[in-house]
Amino acid sequence: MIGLENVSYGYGDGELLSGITLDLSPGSFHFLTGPSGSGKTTFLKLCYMELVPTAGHVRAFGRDVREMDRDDIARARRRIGIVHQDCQFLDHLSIAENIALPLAVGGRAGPDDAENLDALLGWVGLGNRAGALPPELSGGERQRAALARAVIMSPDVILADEPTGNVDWEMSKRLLSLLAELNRMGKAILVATHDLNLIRAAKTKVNARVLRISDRRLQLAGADL
Amino acid sequence: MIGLENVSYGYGDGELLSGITLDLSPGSFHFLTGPSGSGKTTFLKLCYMELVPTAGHVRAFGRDVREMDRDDIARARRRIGIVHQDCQFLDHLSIAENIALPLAVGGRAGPDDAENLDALLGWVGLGNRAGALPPELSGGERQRAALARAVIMSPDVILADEPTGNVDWEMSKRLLSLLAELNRMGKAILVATHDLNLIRAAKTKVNARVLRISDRRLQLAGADL
Amino acid sequence: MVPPTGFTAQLTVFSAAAMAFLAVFALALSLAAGRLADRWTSELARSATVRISAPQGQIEAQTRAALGVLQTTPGIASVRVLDKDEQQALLTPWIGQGLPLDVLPLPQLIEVVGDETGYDSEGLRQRLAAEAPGARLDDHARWREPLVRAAGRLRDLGLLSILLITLTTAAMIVLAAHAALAANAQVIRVLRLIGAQDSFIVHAFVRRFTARAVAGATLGTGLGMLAVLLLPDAPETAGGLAAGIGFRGWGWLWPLAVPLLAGFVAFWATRLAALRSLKELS
Amino acid sequence: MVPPTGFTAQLTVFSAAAMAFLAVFALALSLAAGRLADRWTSELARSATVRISAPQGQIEAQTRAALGVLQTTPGIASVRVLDKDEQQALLTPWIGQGLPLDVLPLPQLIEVVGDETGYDSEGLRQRLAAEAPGARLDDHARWREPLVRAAGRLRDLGLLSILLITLTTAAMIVLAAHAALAANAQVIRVLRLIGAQDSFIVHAFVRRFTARAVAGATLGTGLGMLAVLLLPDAPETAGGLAAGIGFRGWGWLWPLAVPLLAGFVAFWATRLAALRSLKELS
Ligand SMILES: Nc1ncnc2c1ncn2[C@@H]1O[C@H](COP(=O)(O)OP(=O)(O)OP(=O)(O)O)[C@@H](O)[C@H]1O
Ligand SMILES: Nc1ncnc2c1ncn2[C@@H]1O[C@H](COP(=O)(O)OP(=O)(O)OP(=O)(O)O)[C@@H](O)[C@H]1O
Ligand SMILES: [Mg+2]
Ligand SMILES: [Mg+2]
Repeated sequence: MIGLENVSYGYGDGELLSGITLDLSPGSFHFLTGPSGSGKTTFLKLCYMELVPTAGHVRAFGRDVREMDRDDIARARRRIGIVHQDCQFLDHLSIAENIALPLAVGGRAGPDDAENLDALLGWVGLGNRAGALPPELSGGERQRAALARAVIMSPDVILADEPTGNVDWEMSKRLLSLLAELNRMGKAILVATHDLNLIRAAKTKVNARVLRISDRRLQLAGADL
Repeated sequence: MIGLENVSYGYGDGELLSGITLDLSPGSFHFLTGPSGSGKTTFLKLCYMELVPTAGHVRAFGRDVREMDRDDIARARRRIGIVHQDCQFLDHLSIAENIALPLAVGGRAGPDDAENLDALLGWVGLGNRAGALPPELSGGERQRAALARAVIMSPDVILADEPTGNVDWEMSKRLLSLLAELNRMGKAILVATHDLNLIRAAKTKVNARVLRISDRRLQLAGADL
Repeated sequence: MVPPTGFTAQLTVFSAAAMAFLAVFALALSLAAGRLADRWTSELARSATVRISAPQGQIEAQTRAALGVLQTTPGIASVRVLDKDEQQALLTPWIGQGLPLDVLPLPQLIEVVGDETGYDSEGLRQRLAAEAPGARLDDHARWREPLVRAAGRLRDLGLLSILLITLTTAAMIVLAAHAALAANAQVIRVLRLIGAQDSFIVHAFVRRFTARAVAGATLGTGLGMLAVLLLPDAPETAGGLAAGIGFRGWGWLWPLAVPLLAGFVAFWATRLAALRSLKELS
Repeated sequence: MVPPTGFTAQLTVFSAAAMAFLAVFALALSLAAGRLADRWTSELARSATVRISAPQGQIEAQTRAALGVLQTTPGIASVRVLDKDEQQALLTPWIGQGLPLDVLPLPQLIEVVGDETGYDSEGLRQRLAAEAPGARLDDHARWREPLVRAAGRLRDLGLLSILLITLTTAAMIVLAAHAALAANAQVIRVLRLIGAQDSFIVHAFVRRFTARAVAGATLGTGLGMLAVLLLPDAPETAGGLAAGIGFRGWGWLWPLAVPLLAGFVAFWATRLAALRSLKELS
């Protein structure tokens, strides 16, 4: 559903990523690893169209990003759930409202949302913090809320950037199983992480491919994990 | 140097931490673990006097926090290096200026600072990003910069909240060895983390005690790691 | 989606209110100056005197001729021949009461009152010279002109302040909108990232901001009108300017334009600022 | 430590400039109105007329008596007895030229010019009645008062606008300081967390803000003074108000108070706002 074809990107001074080709097809599960500063977040930004590649083509849902106008991009983003590395919330809305925000923005708020929202909050362990404002949450709670917001629209693609960086191991496994379940329903999932344990745990549940950014290129890291 | 005596704290609705007693003495190395939302960050905030306990006493460098005025607290903070969970920078200053900020604020800027700063930047792997603004850094780079800022004043106590949440394993070990070295120089160190591998790795280098927040109390978690 | 409070919100409301207040004052001043100029112009222009001095026997004939000319001059409302008593009353300050005016060959005075449109005094003068050689028109121009000019300048100054205040208001609202949008950069970024279309975001901000500016300006206008109303009322005498401060009749509708204008400026300022800051995000 | 630019910075500078500009204008208007009121008061108060009508034989004696009274009245600068020609010129508009004034028992006119302090006309009237029963003082009060009152009210209005503009400026600067501090909450928090003392943080902001407000106000004052200077110069005629807009001599120093005031307000507003937002952080 999102395809990169020979994509390169640099922030100005030299290339950071180059010659990257990847296809996120329905039902695929990818992990993205690489040293800090190697370009994982940059890669995800290319996928959700915050950045436009300096060379090559990014296709989202069949259309080249360069040919999409701003509203096309907005509409495409509603089909992509994103967990940002630094979770971004509206600080004046409660965490429940923040999680439900994509529904409001997409004009898709419906009658059974309240129920869905409660179930989702329970799943990420925020049931009793629903009314808190984002600054009143702990780091891990914020990350879980960000994941909840990413999946509430039941998007076709889920991109998660270090979704377990501040979460303990038990919670990480729980979040992973949520992602695995969504994956089994046919969603394409890409998780950037440096937590090799998480990748190992995932391999027992889903058929995940591990990608590694090294030397500006994307490599398949397989057996060594 | 920082001592907690029977400390309790709650954000209003019930207690989050209760009856906590701990002494961070020179040369000690503590890890703080606990599930997400258990109160690790809150505990650190008590240590660096952002929060005042609802019961019990916190002593910093021999004085009770409740008896210190705002300037006393500011002065005490200069002797405590803090890595925040969500790294906080001045977004309009370059990363090098941000790291040097405690020197400027403490009025301690000296002639050999430039050299120190360069060495420190090199150590945390940010030598070539010194001139970048904080929003232009990757998540892991920001965490490393935060650690650099915490140690530049050569403080007596270092409190780090998930300093390796966004950093890969190689870099984590490197940062750990920096902390271990400082510890050998007599600094008291407290690291909140959920990364058990990090704790295991540390045990080979320093004599670290592992504390665990569970059921609102602080427990010594020893042999099970 | 837009934070409901905060200092930038207060700033928008307050600056709109303050500038509206000042604008209402300037408007009142300017309208008053305008009225004053009109009054001085018309009152002084309307009353003029024709003096007929001629040998005793011709006076009556020339008076009749002059009256004929005056009555056929467009822009003159009424013409009245002064009788001896009135003339005597006019002269008393100068020559005292003991004078036998009946026996003196006094000139005849005619009071001329123009209507709103006024008359062409140069033309009238020429026609009088032709028809009644002894008639002299004194239209008090020497007295009138500086006063009219002063009132006119006062009106110009009022209009200038309105212009300045309007421009300042507009600039202030534009900047307040920018400041508020800058303070809400995070909100805009998050909304954009979760798939909100530009129109959705812009609409949310524009609605909020226009409402704030209109509310502030309405408040300021209301207070301004109240203050103008409460200005101590000077007696309606010749000086007249101070007496005239305030609105009259339909004039009360003028200040109502202020909130509309503020709303208009806020609408476009927010819209353009929001679109611009959105353009920086992909 | 304080971000050098951004919309809140621009807002501070701009609102200080705009309000300073308006304040200079209001100041010019108010000073002009004040001068006008003074001029009307003194010019009209200073010229008065004493008319002596008495039987032919007594005129000279009474004139002398009146002169004696006038010359010993404090507040009178000069006294002059009009000769026949002057009196004739004054009368011509009313009675024409053909009149043998020499033979008429005309009253004697004395022109009285007061000095700056003015004289007590009621007291003068009574003394004249006692010494020269035929003397009547005409001090044009009926003409003067409304004009003086109008100019006085104009001056009051100018002062009122200055007051309003000053208050608005102050409030605007206070709010802009608050908005800028709110926008810099992160900066304050970070500085406090790394051990900066309150005085250090407050100082950094206060310095920046005061400088911005003073710079803005200086700019606005400069532009305002330039604009006042460029106002088309009306001829110095009787109407006089418009001609008087602008500063005279030492008056040019007045507007220089505006930036000082702006700086003062900015200093205290930023200081208090910074201290308040620091109090929320431990
Ligand atoms: N806006 C920017 N302008 C300039 N350079 C940038 C910008 N954003 C990121 N970079 C640089 O690009 C490199 C890759 O950044 P990126 O955030 O993609 O790394 P990452 O793989 O996500 O790292 P981490 O694991 O630490 O989050 C880093 O060196 C970073 O400093
Ligand atoms: N300002 C606040 N007001 C109210 N509740 C708060 C506030 N800050 C934190 N909390 C709550 O207190 C609990 C402990 O938070 P804290 O940040 O100490 O957790 P933590 O142990 O650091 O978790 P994590 O590992 O996720 O960072 C959380 O449930 C959080 O929601
Ligand atoms: Mg990253
Ligand atoms: Mg925490």
